[in-house]
Amino acid sequence: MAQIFDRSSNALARMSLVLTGLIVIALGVTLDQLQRSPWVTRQGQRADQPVPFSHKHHVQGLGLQCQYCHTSVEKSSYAGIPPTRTCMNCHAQIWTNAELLQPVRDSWATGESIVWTKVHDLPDYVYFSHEIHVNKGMGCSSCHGRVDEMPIMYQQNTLQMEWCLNCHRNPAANIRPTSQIYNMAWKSPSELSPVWCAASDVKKGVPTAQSVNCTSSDPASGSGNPQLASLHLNPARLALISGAQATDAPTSVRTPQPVSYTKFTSQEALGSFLVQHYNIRSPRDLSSCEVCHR
Amino acid sequence: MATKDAPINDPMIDPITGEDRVLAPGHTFKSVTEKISNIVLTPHTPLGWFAGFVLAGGVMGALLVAVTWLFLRGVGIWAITIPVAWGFAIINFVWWIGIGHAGTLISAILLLFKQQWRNSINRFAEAMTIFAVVCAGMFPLIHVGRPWLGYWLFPYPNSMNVWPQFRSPLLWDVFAVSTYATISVVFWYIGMIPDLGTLRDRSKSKLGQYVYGIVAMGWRGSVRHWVRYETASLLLAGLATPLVLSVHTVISFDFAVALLPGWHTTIFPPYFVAGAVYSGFAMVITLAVPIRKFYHLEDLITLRHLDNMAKVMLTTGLIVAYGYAMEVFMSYWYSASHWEYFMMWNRMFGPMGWSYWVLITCNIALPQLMWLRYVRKSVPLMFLMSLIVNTGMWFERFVIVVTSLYRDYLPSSWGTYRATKWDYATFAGTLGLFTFLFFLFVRFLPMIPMSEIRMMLPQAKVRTEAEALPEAGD
Amino acid sequence: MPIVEGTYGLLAEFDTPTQLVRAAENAYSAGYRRMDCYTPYPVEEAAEAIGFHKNEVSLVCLIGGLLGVAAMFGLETWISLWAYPLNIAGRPYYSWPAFVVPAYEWTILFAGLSAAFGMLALNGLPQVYHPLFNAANFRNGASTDKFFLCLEATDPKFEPAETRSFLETLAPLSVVEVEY
Amino acid sequence: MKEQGVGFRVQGTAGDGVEFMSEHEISATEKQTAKLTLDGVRKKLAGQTGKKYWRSLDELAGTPEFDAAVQQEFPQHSSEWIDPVSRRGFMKLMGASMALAGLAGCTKQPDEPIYPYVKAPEDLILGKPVFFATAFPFPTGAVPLLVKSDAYRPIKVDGNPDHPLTAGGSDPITQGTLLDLYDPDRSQRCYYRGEIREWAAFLASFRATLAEKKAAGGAGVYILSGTVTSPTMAAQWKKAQASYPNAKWVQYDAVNRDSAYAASKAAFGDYADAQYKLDAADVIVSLDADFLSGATFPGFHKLAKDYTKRRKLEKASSGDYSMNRLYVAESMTTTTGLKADHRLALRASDVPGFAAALAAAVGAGSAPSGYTWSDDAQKFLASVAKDLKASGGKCVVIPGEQQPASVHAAAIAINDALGNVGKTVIYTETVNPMPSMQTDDLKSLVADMNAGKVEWLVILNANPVYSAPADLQFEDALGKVKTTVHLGSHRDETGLTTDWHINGTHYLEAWSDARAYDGTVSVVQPLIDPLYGGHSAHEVVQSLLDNPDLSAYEAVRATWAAQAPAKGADADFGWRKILHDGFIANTAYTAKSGGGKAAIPAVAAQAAADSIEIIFRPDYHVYDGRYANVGWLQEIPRPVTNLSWDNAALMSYATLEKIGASEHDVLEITLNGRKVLAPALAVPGHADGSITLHLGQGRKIGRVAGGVGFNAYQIRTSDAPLYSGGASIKKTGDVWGFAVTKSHYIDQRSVKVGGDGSGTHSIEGNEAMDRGIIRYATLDEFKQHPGFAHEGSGKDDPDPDTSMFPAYRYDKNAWGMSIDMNSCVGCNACVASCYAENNIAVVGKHQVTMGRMMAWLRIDTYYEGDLAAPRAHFQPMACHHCENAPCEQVCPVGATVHTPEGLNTMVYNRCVGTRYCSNNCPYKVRRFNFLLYSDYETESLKLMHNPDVTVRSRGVMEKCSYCVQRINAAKIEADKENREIRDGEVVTACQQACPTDAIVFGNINDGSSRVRKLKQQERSYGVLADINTRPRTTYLAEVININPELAAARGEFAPENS
Repeated sequence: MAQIFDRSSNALARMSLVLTGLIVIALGVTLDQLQRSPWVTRQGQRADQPVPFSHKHHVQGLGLQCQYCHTSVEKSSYAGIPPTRTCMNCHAQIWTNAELLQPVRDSWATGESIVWTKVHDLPDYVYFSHEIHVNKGMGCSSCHGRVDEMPIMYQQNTLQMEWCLNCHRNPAANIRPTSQIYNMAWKSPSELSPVWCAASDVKKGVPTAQSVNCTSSDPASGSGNPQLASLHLNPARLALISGAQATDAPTSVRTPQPVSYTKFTSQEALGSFLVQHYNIRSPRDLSSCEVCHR
Repeated sequence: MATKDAPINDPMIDPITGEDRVLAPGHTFKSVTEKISNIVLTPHTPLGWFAGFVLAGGVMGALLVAVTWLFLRGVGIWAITIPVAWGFAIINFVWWIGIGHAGTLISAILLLFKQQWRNSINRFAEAMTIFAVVCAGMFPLIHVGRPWLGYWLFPYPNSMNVWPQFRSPLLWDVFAVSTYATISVVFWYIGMIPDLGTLRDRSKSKLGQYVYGIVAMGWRGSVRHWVRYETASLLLAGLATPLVLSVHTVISFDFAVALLPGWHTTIFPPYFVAGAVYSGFAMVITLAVPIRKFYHLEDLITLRHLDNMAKVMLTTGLIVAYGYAMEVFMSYWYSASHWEYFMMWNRMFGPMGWSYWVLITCNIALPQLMWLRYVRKSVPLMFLMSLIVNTGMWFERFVIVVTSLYRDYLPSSWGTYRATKWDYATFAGTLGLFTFLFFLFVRFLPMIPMSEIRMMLPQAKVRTEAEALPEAGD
Repeated sequence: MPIVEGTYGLLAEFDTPTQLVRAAENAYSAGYRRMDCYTPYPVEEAAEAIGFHKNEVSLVCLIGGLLGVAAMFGLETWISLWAYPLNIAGRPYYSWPAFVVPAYEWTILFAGLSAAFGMLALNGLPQVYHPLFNAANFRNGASTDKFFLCLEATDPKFEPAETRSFLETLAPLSVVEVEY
Repeated sequence: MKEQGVGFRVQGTAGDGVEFMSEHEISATEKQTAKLTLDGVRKKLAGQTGKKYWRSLDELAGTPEFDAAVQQEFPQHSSEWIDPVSRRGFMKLMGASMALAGLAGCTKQPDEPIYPYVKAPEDLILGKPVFFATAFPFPTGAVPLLVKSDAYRPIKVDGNPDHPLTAGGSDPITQGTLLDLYDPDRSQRCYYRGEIREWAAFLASFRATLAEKKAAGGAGVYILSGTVTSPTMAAQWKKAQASYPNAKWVQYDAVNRDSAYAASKAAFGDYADAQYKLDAADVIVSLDADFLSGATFPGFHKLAKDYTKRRKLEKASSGDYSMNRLYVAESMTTTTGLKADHRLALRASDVPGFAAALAAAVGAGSAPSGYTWSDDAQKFLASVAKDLKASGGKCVVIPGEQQPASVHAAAIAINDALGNVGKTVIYTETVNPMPSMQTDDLKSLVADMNAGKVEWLVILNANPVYSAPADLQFEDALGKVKTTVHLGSHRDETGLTTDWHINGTHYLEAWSDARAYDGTVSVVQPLIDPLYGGHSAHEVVQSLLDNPDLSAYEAVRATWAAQAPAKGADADFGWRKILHDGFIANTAYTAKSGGGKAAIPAVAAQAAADSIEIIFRPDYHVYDGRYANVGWLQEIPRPVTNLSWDNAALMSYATLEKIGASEHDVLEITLNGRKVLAPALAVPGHADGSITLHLGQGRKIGRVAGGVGFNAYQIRTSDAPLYSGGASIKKTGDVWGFAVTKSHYIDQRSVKVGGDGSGTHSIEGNEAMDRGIIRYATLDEFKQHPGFAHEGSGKDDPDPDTSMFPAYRYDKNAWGMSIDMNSCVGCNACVASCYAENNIAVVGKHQVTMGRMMAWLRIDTYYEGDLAAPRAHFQPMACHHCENAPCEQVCPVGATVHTPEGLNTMVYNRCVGTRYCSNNCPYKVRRFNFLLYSDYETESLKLMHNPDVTVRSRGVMEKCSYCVQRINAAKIEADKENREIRDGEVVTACQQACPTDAIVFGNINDGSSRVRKLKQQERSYGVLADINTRPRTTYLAEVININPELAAARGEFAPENS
């Protein structure tokens, strides 16, 4: 009587053993990739919006300032989505009967909101504040990418915890002069395009923006007054700061005088300089849980 | 010595030592092989088996319902609360793990000590271990508030860049229990390979031949294989021994590492292990007694086995008793700590004092009866004993978990604990699951290791020329 | 694998381990090397007889164990010092005493698994097809109560007729030729 | 509403930041918020009521418009993403877990829509809270408030720190009014005989009636209201009376000030309020006056603050501690009594006699005849009198609100005789602009109703059907009135009986004004458009005037026009200042000239010793029942009894034994013919022979209030509204389960451990002493042993460096808290505030009974000594943020870790819920979501949530975070300005609410911070610090100022102890 199994089954048995191992490994790798995939993170996906609003056109084309629409980005954790009124400021005059803008006009007429789909959507247990990032030299484009080159808005980065931590553990890698916050085209300094910075003598109690001046044109070359690095402050905030500072910083509103400028040709150098002069908290502080989760 | 007047014609008594035999005389390779393999290979399943199987399945149903409701509503369906945030779930977990210990102990430690009598019981003791660990392993998962996130306890690269917290005894549990489960299964399976070969060769049905053939991996009994096989088994035994000791030690850390009076104790590891073995052997007896009756295995699982196990239980039981005594001594006198003092007073005379006395009765008082040869030799009494000890050991965990928690440091937060029907359903359910698996095991796998029984037969010895040649064959 | 044809070897069946061991010894001293014994339970003497003395399972096991301890302790150290150092209960980042336990468990896990799978691998299992299974008496007895000695055809000294007659001298129950 | 200026302040964090005024169109923004929030919803739901209403609200919840509203309301609506899952039940949950499996916790979320404004209000910065000043009108005087508003949703109510009277303190009821605003059971619309009507329809018929009644001078038109607190309302009525002289206005609150008014009328010829200046008093005597337990006592905030000012043990210039001494003679045990240095338990009916006797003893009257006192009472009386006389002009006697006029008269006489008037007590005009004897008025009203004289009865913000004295049978009388109207925020017992029901406004929804107890006027400004389009009483009353459509806003503004001067061209300047400040400066009452010459009326004969009296008291939290539907107030355990939900028949252990009942037994209490069923509960220190029933429970309506407790009004009659003797008690044999959060373990008295073996002690209390959890000394002992808190075994804190590991160093900020046990009066304000700030869930009676209350902060009450006459200690208990946190070490996933600033932070979204941390927490301050406790369905409650705090989902551990959201807000402000956080810049919710400054929070590394200084005091100790947890929260040990004549020192350094 014949054998239960034929010759080939030996090979088969061993193969299957090896295969099981491989499958397990493959599965692990897949899941690891999956959790970071755009399918999960929405990275680079373009949600369909009621109005195909083009940041490219408005920012690059028309040169609108970020804050023209995102008004509270310096004042609040929430950058702000423009009300219909903001659109109508212009579109009451131009493109008044463009097909694309119908939803805007409807909203204006009916008083119902334009219903956008959130592109940068953090989980609800994550507390992110635009306010502090913008004030401490984190440029829009560092997180949102070249918005001025996006006909349709999409999410440039994964916005996952590991991505946040990358920067929180080493802010120097991304920090830039506060004067360059809204500069979409900002590039880290290099031999070709160096940056000169000077820290003003007053440290304590001066808004980050005012404690350091940076310029991309060599101040020594007498090319005139270096543009002052400072976020524009509305009177209210100035008042608030000065008032709050009444005791320990009477000098806050005084425009600091540039002193000796230092030349920076690399992001590392500039980064560590700014981290020091902007009083950025230590990586250990920044990567502590309660910073983002409460 | 009762041997003298022991009836010479009693085949189960060894006339020389006067002890019960580990194995009835007159068996041949073939007879033992057939006796054991037929239980599995017989085409017609006994009705009793079906009855029990269905019953166990039914009880297991309770578990399914309870767990479904649990996932639906949350752990709040149990009685746990603040301050008693751990309840039945952890109690059962520790209890089952404890039971799991006997199997490995018998197969590993007794193997190292070359105890022959282990052979006939080690296979199903190991099976018991695995099923107990299955029941135990379930609890840590379902008892957490958000079970669907249980995988966060394992270290794996993730997009959050966060990792488990290795200072936590619970995390140690994860590794201890998973390791224990894995090693036990491997040990069990390796041990079964030769017998699976036997089943393959003896099976009449094509399906049987196929299935057993695959799992037997083509074992053919080459002596070269045997040698490596023996080494591997010995190594596994050698590894399983420290493992089995470590597992319950680690479990005891869950309590010992915490700073709660009644938990924060250095004596926990040793007496947890002893307790585990204690309850483990009790469970082996609980299983062995009905099995040997039902499958007429009296000549393979003899009174000698019961006797030996009873002695092991006595020993471990005394270690446990010593543990309790130490606890009392330390908290009342040695520690000079108010917390300890109050804890022990409250454990004995507090509102839940009854549980402590149940524990003392079942674990210490009654088992002393096993000093009597009469009790050790009486199958029903031993069965009863095993049940008592199992109960006692469950209450030990109850006392440790609940009566330490419900009145701890801050009097304002004292509370109480009253189990809900879902607590009971879950516990009963695991008993069902356990028996369910066990029924499957006895039906489809050799519950007694044939190859090892063969070794025990007198004709298994290789004789030298000096010895006479009359060979017992068939 | 290439299909091998012809004779695998000659299989002698014995009734008792003693006979088997004797036979094996004789065969060995007669200069046969490519041979194996098959028994329903471990018979060390037989292994000795055919000159099989040491095996590598222990070594494999040791390596596995070392691997396990290194892996886990390394992981723990990396996590708590570099990956995400956190102040837990005011304990130092590198709380090595706490790391011992998981490392210990992994030592045993890795050692155990390598011992088991090492053994199977060294035994060339799984090997569900084997020429010997062609011999009916082998299937019936080898895993129950019979003892077999197989002299394999690949042995230089193997010579069907001679070998058979040689085996006959060892008083076996039977000698059968095993085909591939 | 047009052109309304609203001053508001932008604040970095509460109490800090510069204030500036600006104007903006509240009308416009209100329309905006309304449009985007509840308007649409309201339309959709029109015509649906009760359950159906909520069901359809649920259906709505799915629709995008609705999410729109919520999203708009919640720029950063924070809740664990899992919430919709847990809402939609098992299948979804399983689906979610599938989705989760393999993913790293961060899961694929559904698309979230954004709903921007169409026209954004100018000075709205989404995500930045704005603080508005307003006031909470309460019968005993308004509580001036500073309300935190997020996107125009009031989300936190707190006292106005600048107010001259309260200076920022608040109380549980005030905190609870926030939830009252968002109460889903609030009345949604107007009804006429059960059918929905428009407000206009009511106005039409009301005004028609008025027109025809005008001739008769409004005869037959009656208004019945709760205690009037608004001067504007009074003014409106005054005007109305000109044209309707015969119309009548009756005020009735079940808990009123009739006794005080009667006494003052007798003494001064006119109604007067007594204001006590406790900061000037060395000796304070309370005659059943519960002035430390909450807003139920007039002027509570100020009294509590002043009382504790003299117990902070700061050395005065004289080198002495100038500590006051408090004597309390009371019936029901109260926090006041438990804070007293000496307390005497007296039956309520004995207090008048005692008061008279005391008056006699200090020479202000003659002793009552036929009163016999126990030895204790006599001793007490004698030494109190002695102490009083010794400190004439520097002492004060306070009569109980729930005591008859004679006690008040006695108090007036005593204070007068001791020359306290003008020093420690002044008498002023009444806070109530139209004071009256309410019970008498109600009697005559009912008489008129029965006589058929009443044609129109307009009931404003009152619930007489529920709370009127039983003997008046108000409901029957109501049937005899032609037309009855009820205006109220809830459609309560009365609202369901009357012909008309008008859905009223909450005080945060409508304009009004009110006086604080010192008379200072606050304008009540609304923070949100009426959620359900309700109407305020002002609108109804205005109908009586010739300009019936004048809005409440205009009416109020008109009233105070004189106090709101223009500044140059800026006509609104004064008005804006008023709104901004939250009060009108210098409007406090001045003292009446001339002390009262009170003749003490003869007191009734002493009740038989064996008779049992019933005492009626307002509930600490739900007051007379008006807040019975506020979940927080029901759930937070009452002081003293620790009873959460329910009310009970409260009595002493002796009385309990005497009537042969045990706790939980349901008793049938019969009081002259009327019966009520009440479960028995023993209270340590309660006067024997009397049973206290708290009013306000046993409501018929409301998903919270319904079915809670029993209605004590059933046996309360108009002739004895305060207490009444001659009750008969019968056991029914039924048993009632209480939700008592701490029992005193009388099931097992401390015979074996601790105590004196008498078995009359609370084992809990004894353990607290033995374990050094409570540490206190008498003043003398303190002077001899300033460091007493650290003397004795188990009371020393281990040195951090004895550890095998080096201690973690906190070099920058190190947050810490110090709690003064001397100042804590156990009023629960902090607990309620914590609920509001941290979105803490209400779990309901059953869960509380199981011990699953979610309060992050609780007030532990320990009873020391014989439970018949105990000394008690209040200990606020929240997470101690231990530096060696036992909870952190055992968490397997690192969900609770230490921050570099020493916070023990809980990361909800990382928690898997092993509950190990709770087991290992010696303070048991961790709370676990055993089930899905957070309410994700009820939309109105969503509006209330604090957007800066995660709403915890099921299966997650939570605990006090030191209000980390506030710390982070302050950090961001400070970092923007490159400075350190200033001391006092971070104020925790509990600290903010505390009326007595018992809680101080700050940076202990900052040498100049208050908390640092407090922690350096020798009295400062850490609870359980000897087990080396190194808690960041420490306590200042209690010091009591006992009268050596009355008691030997009780502290552990007393001669007999040491």
